[in-house]
Amino acid sequence: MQIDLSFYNWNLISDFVLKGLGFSLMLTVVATVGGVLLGTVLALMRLSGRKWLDVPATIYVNGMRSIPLVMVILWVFLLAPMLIGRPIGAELSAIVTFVAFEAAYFSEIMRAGIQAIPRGQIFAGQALGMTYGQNMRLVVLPQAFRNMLPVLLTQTIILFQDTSLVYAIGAYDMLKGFEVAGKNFGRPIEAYLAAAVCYFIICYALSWAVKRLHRKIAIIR
Amino acid sequence: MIELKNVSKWYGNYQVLTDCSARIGRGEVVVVCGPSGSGKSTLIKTINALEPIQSGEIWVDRVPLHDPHTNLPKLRAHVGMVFQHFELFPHLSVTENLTIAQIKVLGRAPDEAKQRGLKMLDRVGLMAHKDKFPGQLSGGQQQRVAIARALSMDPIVMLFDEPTSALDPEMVGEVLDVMVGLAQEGMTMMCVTHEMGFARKVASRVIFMDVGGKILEDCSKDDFFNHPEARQPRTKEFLNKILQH
Amino acid sequence: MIELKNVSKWYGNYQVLTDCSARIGRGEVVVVCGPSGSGKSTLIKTINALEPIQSGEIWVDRVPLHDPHTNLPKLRAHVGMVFQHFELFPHLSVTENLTIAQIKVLGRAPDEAKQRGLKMLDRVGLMAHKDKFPGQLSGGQQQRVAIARALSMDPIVMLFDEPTSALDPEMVGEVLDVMVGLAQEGMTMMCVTHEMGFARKVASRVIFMDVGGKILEDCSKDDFFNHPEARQPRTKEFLNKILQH
Amino acid sequence: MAWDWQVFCEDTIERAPVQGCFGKGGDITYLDWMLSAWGWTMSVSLLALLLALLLGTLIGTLRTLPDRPYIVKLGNAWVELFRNIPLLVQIFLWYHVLPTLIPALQAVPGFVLVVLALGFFTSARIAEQVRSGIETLPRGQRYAAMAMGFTTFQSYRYVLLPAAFRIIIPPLTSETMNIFKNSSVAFAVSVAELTMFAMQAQEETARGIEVYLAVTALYVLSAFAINRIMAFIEKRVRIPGLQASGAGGH
Amino acid sequence: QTGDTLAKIKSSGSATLGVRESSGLGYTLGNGKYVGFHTEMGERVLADIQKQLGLSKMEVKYQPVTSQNRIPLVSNGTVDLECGSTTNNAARQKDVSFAVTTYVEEVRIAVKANSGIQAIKDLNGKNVAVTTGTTSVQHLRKHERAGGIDFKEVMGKDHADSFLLLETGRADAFVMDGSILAANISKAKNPADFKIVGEVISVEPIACMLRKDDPAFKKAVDDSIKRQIADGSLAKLYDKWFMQPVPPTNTKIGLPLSEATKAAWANPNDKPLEDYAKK
Ligand SMILES: Nc1ncnc2c1ncn2[C@@H]1O[C@H](COP(=O)(O)OP(=O)(O)OP(=O)(O)O)[C@@H](O)[C@H]1O
Ligand SMILES: Nc1ncnc2c1ncn2[C@@H]1O[C@H](COP(=O)(O)OP(=O)(O)OP(=O)(O)O)[C@@H](O)[C@H]1O
Ligand SMILES: [Mg+2]
Ligand SMILES: [Mg+2]
Repeated sequence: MQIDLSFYNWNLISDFVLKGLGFSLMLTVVATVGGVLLGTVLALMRLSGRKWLDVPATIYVNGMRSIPLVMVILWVFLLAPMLIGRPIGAELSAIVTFVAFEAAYFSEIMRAGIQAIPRGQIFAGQALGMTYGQNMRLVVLPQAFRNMLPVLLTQTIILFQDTSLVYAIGAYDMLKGFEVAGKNFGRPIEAYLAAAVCYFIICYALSWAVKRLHRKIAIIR
Repeated sequence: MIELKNVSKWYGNYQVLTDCSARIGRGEVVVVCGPSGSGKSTLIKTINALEPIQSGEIWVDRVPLHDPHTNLPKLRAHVGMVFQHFELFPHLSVTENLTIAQIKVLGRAPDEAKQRGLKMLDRVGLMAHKDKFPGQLSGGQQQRVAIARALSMDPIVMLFDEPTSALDPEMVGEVLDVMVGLAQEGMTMMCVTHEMGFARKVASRVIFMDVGGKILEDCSKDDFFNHPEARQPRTKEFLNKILQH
Repeated sequence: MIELKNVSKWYGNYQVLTDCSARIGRGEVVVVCGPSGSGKSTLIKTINALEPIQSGEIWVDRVPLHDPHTNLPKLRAHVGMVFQHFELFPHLSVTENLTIAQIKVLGRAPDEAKQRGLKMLDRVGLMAHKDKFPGQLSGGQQQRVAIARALSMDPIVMLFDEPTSALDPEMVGEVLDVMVGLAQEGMTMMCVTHEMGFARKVASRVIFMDVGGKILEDCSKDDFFNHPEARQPRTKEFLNKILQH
Repeated sequence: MAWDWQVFCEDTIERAPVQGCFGKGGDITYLDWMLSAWGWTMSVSLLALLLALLLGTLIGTLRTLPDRPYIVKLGNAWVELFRNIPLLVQIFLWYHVLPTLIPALQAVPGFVLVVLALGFFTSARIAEQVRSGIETLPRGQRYAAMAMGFTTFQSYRYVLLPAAFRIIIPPLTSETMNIFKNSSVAFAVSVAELTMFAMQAQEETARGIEVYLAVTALYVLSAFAINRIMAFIEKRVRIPGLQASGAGGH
Repeated sequence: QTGDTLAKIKSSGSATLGVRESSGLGYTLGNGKYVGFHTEMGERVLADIQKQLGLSKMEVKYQPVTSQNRIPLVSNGTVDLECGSTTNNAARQKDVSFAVTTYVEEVRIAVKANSGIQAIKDLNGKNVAVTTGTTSVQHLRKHERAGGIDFKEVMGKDHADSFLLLETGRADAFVMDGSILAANISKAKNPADFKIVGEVISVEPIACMLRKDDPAFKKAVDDSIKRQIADGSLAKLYDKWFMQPVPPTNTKIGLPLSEATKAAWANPNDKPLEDYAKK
């Protein structure tokens, strides 16, 4: 089978892929920021040592982590309208789902990061008279966040790849762009090859940037 | 200044402090020593309320720590503490380490905080390193910054937990020198250390603890070093071991 | 037994060993000291070929380490090495730590290995702990197991890299006692340490290194301690600092 | 919306209710079908897991070899290649594109391809974990092993890998749970696993909620089982006197 | 959920049309443009409704749907009218309503031109591609049992995947709606390599889908479709999308209007699939 090179042209990108890429990137950014924030809260709940905070957070995190993302996407999409009494669009639904889902993963990362901070650091903050909130905000979280940055960003790259699962509720991401073009032009193989190359370039560039960034902002030890 | 009355503490079923009582008056320098695991670190942490106690009473500067209504952060702000592993904040520069708690906890203006912090830094002889990060300093230098950090909060008492035991032998001296200086200026100090040279030089009293968190000895420096016949057997054995090499 | 000739080593552009030469004869006990970062650990590692060198020559028991055809694992099996942080294998019990290399490297039968290992364990006084895991032992006990582990391989020479500097002061003694015993029995030893008491007691020679990996002094114990006037200024300064407290 | 769990007892041809819910004589009910789909999910996942563990360990180990820059580069390339392309795209490449380059692959059933694709994809992640597990071990452990006379292979076999694996059990657990979830891509290559069942059955029966609920429950059950098994392993191999998290450092 | 779609459209001044991104009856040209026989018909229906409501301006929002989400989307109110390629069957009628049938799909077999397969009976022992999440699988199963033939189902993730299975030889036949088969063949690199053969395996009424229990809206939709049938514009639309070159590739699908569709137009109705099977 030969490859139909005429399939690769600017129209493919401009008409089909760009819109999807935009959505994928938007979803990735929003879900990362939202997920890290919510995940940090969950992590703090799990580390609080108070059962009434710890148990719900643990159930939430482990529950989310044992359901395939595509199922979560469907569930939010199907159930959210029943709960709030009116339909929510696929895009909004996808955003809510991704933030809620990724928070579970980010919370595990942040939890590991917080736990890796030597206890002495927490004592030191306390000994200087800091309250719990000040200690977290000024001492623990900045360090945990920096130490975990590579892992957080690796998760973000996975997240970027996972945005393709919004196909289940008809939202339009980058992979969908390639797929639709492939179908409507009858050139699926060409489309998937292009998708593989695009994803590889974007993800590889991201992980390269992560390494650079980390070297730059890593805590000097 | 500091008073402990029948303090006991358990980790689960394991008792780390047993009925500890002691008084430290203004301007006294008390050295705490004893074998590993005897609860020295725990004792000093309870004085700063970093570890809760299950029974007994502790007053610092006449404030009762065991009272749930005490504003602990406020009290701790004026109790300086120096840890074995320095515990500088690695993500902040030396100057930031010195000022952050002054600004956020004491509510000082940044300029004022900086001025005070740098004065203390100068005092420990590290002015040249004010813009470095902790990771760029040697252990001895880090520990001196940690002392400056505690001092810049205007502490009424300083607690030290084995401040030299994580240091290279060559750097022990520079930290001890700073501590001797503090003691001679009349700072109230409580210091967990095995540096008997330091104890001999500046201690007013020596407390010896044994495993199980019992205070076996609480006597003057002179009694401790010069009257072994009046000491408990366990104390003598310990002193022998650490003075032997 | 050991001979170094003009050994130099770089990490990237940074030279950690500069033109080091030394000889250690059978039965000699050589103590290496010097400030932090002077390359003491590196030097001792190159003698076991754990770190490659970029120039110079090293012989151990007449085997040239710098020769690419040398079977390094075979040689290392008979060079005992004890590290600052013990480096017992945490997932293996004490007995397994003692026997695994005997069985897998020397090819001894498990029974024979066990017998030999336990004999060494007994020698360091820890027979009662043979079924524990390293994490369940105190630092001093772990370090003695590490010595027993090295001894059970029937080493022709023992290398020590600051074997007591990670230990609680009370436990330093028990490890040093074992080492003194070994030295007195005639074991060839090379030992990085700042325990000057140990050096005074058993060293035949003292090597002093300075930053940059240069050997500044290589002289008899007597010259080192009792003739400061013949020493380099840097050596004197160092000795002053670590003997001061 | 009313529940209608009866659908699981209907046969898949006429949608007639079947007594006892399990089909007889060649007929199958939706329940039969779902259980067999679960079986496929399990088979794909477990085989892929096995492959991923073997390959991941090998490649992760190779990436930590001292003084072997080319092998390390090769290992890095493997990891970058397999983790930077979405699994769904990889599976498509295995199924449709590679066979046009290597005709022999044409005859390979989808099941094998999905095990390969999922296994390779996951091996990249496991390799990353194995590498970081080995690298968090104190450097002295490697020296100690070498100083005992172990060869490089023996050092890894007896010292570094056993210790590293204990450290990385938690992330490995996550990855194992991920394999089960990721196995849903198998539906793209005609393996009749749970996700395919869900999509097909909800289409045929129009009882989407019930079908998705049942399938989600099975996924959760599988993940939970894996979680428990790994927790059991973690407990079994726990080193006395050492917390797992503290194994790393001095 | 609002029970009254017409009121909702009137008050919001917009209507949401559910469309397909790649099927025989509706697809996208990218950039938010949706076209195809059924899509365009849906637009005309909405235009009629706009007239009926007397709205000077009405915005038509397009919501792409998939097999998995179209029913929830319609029943939860995201989509007002779905004109894709949805089969009207009894099971779905529990959740949604259907407008009158606009097209009768005939399920056929696509094969390689040189394969020698002519009818269902030739499929014995062959690999047959079908698409996950479609009803053709069920029909095939019934025939398998009734005719005593034995073949292997190979499930494609979507129609393009299933066709690729046929193209690459992993499957010997692709059983699917005739319009989809024809569209895929027309876009293949060598359309002449494939042909559609065999008896009609089943017929499926395709209709626009709307929310249940909204008779006023259903009537408005039905009236519009009946008007389009009556004045011949639907037939012209069919000709435009199936007999003339169509974008994006400008190839002809070439699928003449079937007798079954003609019959449905002659007598507009919303009977489900099951009623067709009885005949
Ligand atoms: N968080 C904890 N949970 C349980 N046990 C603890 C905890 N912290 C300390 N311990 C135990 O309490 C005892 C006293 O500990 P502490 O750190 O006060 O001893 P120490 O005298 O400072 O010893 P060292 O000289 O080793 O610092 C030890 O046996 C220790 O194992
Ligand atoms: N792997 C490495 N890469 C780069 N530099 C290194 C490495 N290992 C050691 N060094 C550097 O080499 C120098 C000598 O290190 P070495 O550990 O031999 O010193 P040392 O005399 O044993 O010091 P210490 O008393 O702190 O153990 C130090 O400056 C150190 O930073
Ligand atoms: Mg302590
Ligand atoms: Mg060293």
